[in-house]
Amino acid sequence: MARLIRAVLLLLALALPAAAQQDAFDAAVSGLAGGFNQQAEAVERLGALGDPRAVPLLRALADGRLLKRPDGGLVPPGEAAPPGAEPVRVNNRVRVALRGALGRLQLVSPDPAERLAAAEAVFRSRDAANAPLLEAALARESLPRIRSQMELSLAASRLVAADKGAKRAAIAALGAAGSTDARALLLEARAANPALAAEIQTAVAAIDRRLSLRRMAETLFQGLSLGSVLLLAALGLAVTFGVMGVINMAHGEMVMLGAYTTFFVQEALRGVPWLLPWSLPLSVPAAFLVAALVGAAIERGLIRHLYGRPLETLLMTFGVGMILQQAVRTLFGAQNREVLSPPWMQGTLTLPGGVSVTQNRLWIIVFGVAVLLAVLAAIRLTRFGLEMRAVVQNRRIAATMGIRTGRVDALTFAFGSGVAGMAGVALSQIDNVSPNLGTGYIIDSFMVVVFGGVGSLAGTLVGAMTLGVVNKVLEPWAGAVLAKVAVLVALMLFIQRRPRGLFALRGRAAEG
Amino acid sequence: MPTTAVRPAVTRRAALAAGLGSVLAAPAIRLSFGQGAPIRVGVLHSLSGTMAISETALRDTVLMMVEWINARGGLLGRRVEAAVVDPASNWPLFAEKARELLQVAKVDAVFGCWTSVSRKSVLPVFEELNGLLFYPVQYEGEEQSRNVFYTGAAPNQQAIPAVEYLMGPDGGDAKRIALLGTDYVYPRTTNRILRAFLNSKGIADADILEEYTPFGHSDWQGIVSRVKRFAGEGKRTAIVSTINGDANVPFYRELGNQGIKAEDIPSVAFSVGEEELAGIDAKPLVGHLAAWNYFMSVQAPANTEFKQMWSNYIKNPRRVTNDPMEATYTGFRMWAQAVAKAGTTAVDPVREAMYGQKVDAPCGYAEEMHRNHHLSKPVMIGEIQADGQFNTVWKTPAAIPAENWSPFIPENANRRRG
Amino acid sequence: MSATLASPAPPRAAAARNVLRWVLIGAVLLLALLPVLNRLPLDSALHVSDFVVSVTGKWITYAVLALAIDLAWGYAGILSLGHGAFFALGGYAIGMHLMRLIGPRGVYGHPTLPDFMVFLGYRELPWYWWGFDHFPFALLMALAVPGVLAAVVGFLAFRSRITGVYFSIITQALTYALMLAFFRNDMGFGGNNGFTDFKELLGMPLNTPNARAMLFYASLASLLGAYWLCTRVTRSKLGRVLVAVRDAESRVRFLGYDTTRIKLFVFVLSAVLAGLAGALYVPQVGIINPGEFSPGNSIEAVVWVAVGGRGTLVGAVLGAFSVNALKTWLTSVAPDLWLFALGGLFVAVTLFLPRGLIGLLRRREP
Amino acid sequence: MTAPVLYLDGVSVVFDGFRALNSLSLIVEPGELRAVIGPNGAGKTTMMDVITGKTRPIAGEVRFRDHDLTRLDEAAIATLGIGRKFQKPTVFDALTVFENLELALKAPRGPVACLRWALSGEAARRIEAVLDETGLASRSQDRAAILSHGQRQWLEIGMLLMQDPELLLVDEPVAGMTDQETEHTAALLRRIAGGRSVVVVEHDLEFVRALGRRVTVLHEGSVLSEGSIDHVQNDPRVVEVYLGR
Repeated sequence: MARLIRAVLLLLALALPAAAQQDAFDAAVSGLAGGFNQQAEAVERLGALGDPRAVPLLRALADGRLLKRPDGGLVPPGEAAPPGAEPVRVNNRVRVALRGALGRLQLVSPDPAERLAAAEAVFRSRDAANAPLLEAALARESLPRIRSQMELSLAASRLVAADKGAKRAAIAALGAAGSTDARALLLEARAANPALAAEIQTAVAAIDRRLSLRRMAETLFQGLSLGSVLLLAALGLAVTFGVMGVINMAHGEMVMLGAYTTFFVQEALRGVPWLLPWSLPLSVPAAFLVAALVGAAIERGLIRHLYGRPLETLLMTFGVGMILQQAVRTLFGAQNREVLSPPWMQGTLTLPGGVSVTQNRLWIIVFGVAVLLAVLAAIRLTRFGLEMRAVVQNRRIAATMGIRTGRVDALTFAFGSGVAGMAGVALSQIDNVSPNLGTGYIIDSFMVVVFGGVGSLAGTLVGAMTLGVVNKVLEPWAGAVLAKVAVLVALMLFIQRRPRGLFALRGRAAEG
Repeated sequence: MPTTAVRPAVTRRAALAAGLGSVLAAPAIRLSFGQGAPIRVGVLHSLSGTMAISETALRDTVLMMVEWINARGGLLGRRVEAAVVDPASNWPLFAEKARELLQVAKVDAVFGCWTSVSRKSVLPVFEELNGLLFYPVQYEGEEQSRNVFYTGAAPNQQAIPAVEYLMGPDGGDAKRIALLGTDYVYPRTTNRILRAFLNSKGIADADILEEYTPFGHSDWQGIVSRVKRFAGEGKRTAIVSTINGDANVPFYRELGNQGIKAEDIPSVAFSVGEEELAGIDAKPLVGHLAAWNYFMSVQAPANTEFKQMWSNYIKNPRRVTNDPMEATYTGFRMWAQAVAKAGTTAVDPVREAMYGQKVDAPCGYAEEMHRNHHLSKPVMIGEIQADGQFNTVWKTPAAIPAENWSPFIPENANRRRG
Repeated sequence: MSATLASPAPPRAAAARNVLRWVLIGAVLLLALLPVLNRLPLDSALHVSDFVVSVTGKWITYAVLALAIDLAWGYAGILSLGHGAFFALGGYAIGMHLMRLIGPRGVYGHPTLPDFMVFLGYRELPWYWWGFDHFPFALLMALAVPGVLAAVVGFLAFRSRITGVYFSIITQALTYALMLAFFRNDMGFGGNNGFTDFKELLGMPLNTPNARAMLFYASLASLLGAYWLCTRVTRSKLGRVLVAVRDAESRVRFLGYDTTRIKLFVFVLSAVLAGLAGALYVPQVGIINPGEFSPGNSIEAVVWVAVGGRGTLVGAVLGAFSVNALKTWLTSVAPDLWLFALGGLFVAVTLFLPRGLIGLLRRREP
Repeated sequence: MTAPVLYLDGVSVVFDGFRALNSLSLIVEPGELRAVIGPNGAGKTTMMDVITGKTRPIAGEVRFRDHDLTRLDEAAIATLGIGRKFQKPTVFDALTVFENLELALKAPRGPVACLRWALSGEAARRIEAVLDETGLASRSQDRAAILSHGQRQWLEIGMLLMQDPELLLVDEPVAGMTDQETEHTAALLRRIAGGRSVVVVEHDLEFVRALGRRVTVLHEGSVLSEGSIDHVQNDPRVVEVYLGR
């Protein structure tokens, strides 16, 4: 206990408030070390006291940095951890309290980011007692973004206040805001005061109109993001199958190798903290190289001997896939690998109009398009691309013109595999990094390529995006599985109509 | 042709032995074992295919236990050997391998299976040949075979307490529940039980959202935003997840990315353990819950010993322990005790001896095998921590017996007995 | 003989084939002996365990599937990567029958509904389950459903002249779609768990040596029947037309053959055989579930044929037995390494033995 | 005059904007042996494709007796009695000479019919006859794969005979043949022509001369000139576009 006193004294040193508040504050602080319920009350009381000294304590508690001595005494934040001290645990109830309390305390913080966070927190805590605080804060607030948030929060807290007039205003304000949270608050309020049901109803209806539009936009986005995943998975095939006519059943394993490379790059960079957030971009070339090398090896060692026998190639690469998968399993274990997402890929981004999109999905769309462009460039603009097209169109003539077709084959296959590897980098962000990673994508990729039109990258793009969007549009009604099944069946029927796919290539593409 | 068909069986004994030799290469201290052929335990866990992710750890656990018991002089003064096979996540192959272990490798007990379907697949074989299977995974119940000892949890030892917690003040007074699951029998049954339970607690069907996804589902955007909407109806909402191991990583990523914080929509999972969390960045998930009967973080002497054994055996600081591993460990200990008590490995006496066996399990409680072939287990609710471990925020004061025939499934009333 | 492409062969091959014929007859007799040896006392040197009988019975059904695939692929050049689907459908049909036979012996003692329906809250039997309590109907369905599906898919594909790799990819998508569909519990086919815990078939309790022997002989008979049928086809003029279609389809059209009909005929026949194989498979392994639809299974089955030697019926059978024997053996002896061995085998065979194991015995160019 | 066997009127075919056939018109009388010549890309092979149903014209009429060929597929057209011999001899390598002929033999073509099919003595005799006619009797049991180039050509012609078509389309039968082979082929064709109508597409003017029948010259997808070999050879337009070079 003596130590705790000292701790509190130390806090006193920061600022000297009225002695009266003092005991209340100390009592509350000591409560933080207690059981969950005690903690929650203590936190709420600290929030109510509005004593700025509580902020560092509460924040430490929220981040699990607040230490407790074996004897139960608290270690003031910033002080060296004594032996045997361990972090004070909290549960969700305490977290909720913490958010409210910190919100109240930080409404007047000098840091605008903190004020904004505080305003949002207060919005969630739905407490009438916040109203005066918010009014005070609003009086001082200048930044429009924060003001609007504070007004919302004010409305939220007035909604649960006694004053009818205030409530009406609040309802209008929340209705105008048109966010899901606002809607939730309103519906909550409707239950509480039936008198205002009519007004609340209109407000909610207004919100719903907006939300329905927003939902469409979000569905579209989700479709595109699924499409971009398919695109990434299929691009490599579009090269190996589309251009060379090689059926590579081990394609999925190439993707998987790319994902593992991402993991190992990240592990390698753990030592270099400032580079770590960039491990993902750095793994792109690495993944490309690894997959490309493996691809080249497979092509030179095996596939080369089976040209003109696509069905045998299919079976052979199936065996290769089995081997690669088991190899990874025995080398790196069957467990999933943890690939961190860099900060700039976490969380959601709210577009104008309130459409919120998840950062990682957004980046994957960007990445998908980038890879597509890169592939296009490689084929259209480079010498290698020229030779590749030449060999595709007429191997014999190309050979007579001094193109080393064998080399071109190897490069093309390596290139396709490399692209698959890059897809692995993206997939490591949304899927398990495990030996089975690839198997889930192989069939979809084939369908995309065939649907889009073998040998046509544009077709692959359109194909992937169409499949993605259709899938996502169907999902709400049909459910994830039926949607997928429906898409597959539709695809099969489509291919009956147009065996060459959307963008049929003239002349020989990849004839079976 | 026929020779290829017959030969395996003839040579397999030798071959298996050879295989075992390599398996047992572990540095077991050479003890002088008494007379008698070695006791054999079969290990029936997928080492390849989709389930390898979860099951290989259990294979290692059994091998660890075999090493452990041999180091302590074996069983009945006889050496214990493990016969490891790979059913390759292929359910018919499970049945074939089970028969092989019992008839060809002549094992005295089998530790294996993870998915319900694999268990259902081998069940007839074990009943026909009167074998002994130790099944270490929490499951949907609605089963009780005299040839199986279930060392994982029944629904009442996991699901129901967890939901009660969510509905309590500490869990956030949930009034609306989203039941998300992978589309197979465990989630279906569990959710059916939960729905009945929730209704009994006065939660209307309108306040229950039930969604199923295929195995390995990786695109959760749609469902997570549907849950968000579901939560936007003005009542405190919580997620109850029976999502199968592999699909959890993308699910939690999506949860994190769509900014669903435990403070807003807490979620409790029944199939997410330390192993699954090892595959993701847990920071955005702090505060989400899981219900198990064991957490690696449990403070108990038995657990310290267990973790020590594991790290010594696996020699990889990153490899964690989890609930099914604990259940395997406990099951093995119990079997060993039962064999010692029965003085034989014959199935019938051992079965009798199993009843009432007690083990101080790593979960920190004494677990007992009841005549319903299920263990009494404590229920623990843990919060995901930033380091991928769980912090126990609630647990039952004592181990509670299993209700493998749930009272919430009316059909159990007119169930055939025996 | 039939096992190779039609038309008389040089004397050397003929000699080789006579040897082979005797080997085959010996093989069949040996197989037929297994259930008998199984009845010998455990301590006798000749005793073979139930395991061997049941696992061999399984391989025999696989051999029938291999024959089906070889007929379509080896002769007509139609590579279906969805034959596992026909196999599984046949299995499901019989599985439904076996489920109906459980009757009130289910856990919940419901007179008609299988357990999974009971706790999924079904009130009465879905219409598509009607009639499956009669064995003949179930058997008919086991053959008809795959046949019809093959007819539809084949007609659409062959009419629009989808060949080679494209056809393979479509059929692969087909089995994949079916797998996803059958995984859904709402389909009323038991979802992921499929059907298990069968009690009896044709009044004889399963999981007894008797039943195993019966099923074993039924499978063996079907194998011989299927073999005879395929021989009949491949030896006939139809067989030669198939080969012609495989090698130069358009030329065959110019000869006035409606290749769509020809291919459809063979594809459906092959699918029906696959269904038969599945129907025999399920009661022996005691479970059918959507896993059987997984594309991997279909590809593996094709690989058996490739390993044995496509375009030769004996090769298909040989492949099915040898690969599966190897798999059964390796998954026990080298649980961590067997995938390397198997994958390696697939690679090696496609690279070095384009005509499979049988190619080692036969010197005749197919 | 009798109704023509083959009647093409204003037939046009377009590949990606390129006019392969440009309102081509051609009439073949019963029993006529017609040679069609023309430089590369004149549309000779395309014409064959249109008649045999491999390619569909965008405009024009294609009649065989009173059948509209544009509505039928290859198989149906073949069964109507139009046989085609390809530029590159395509016989079934995996089958023996005998089997090749057997497949071609006029008989029910359905799968079940093929399954039931048993070689009747009469059919056997017909095959023997053709074997003699084509001079392949000695190779009867050899697989087509091991035949010489010329023999493959004859085997294919033999297959046409087995089909017993009313109209025979022969595409460059003597390309890459030795002189004797060319001789033999010409003789063979003349003999065949007896009963049926034959259209021979050829580069080799000597061969055409050897045939000594009516000649049609194609150029850029339409008929440039028609008549006896001497007539067309003296036609200035022909000389300009073709022989002149």
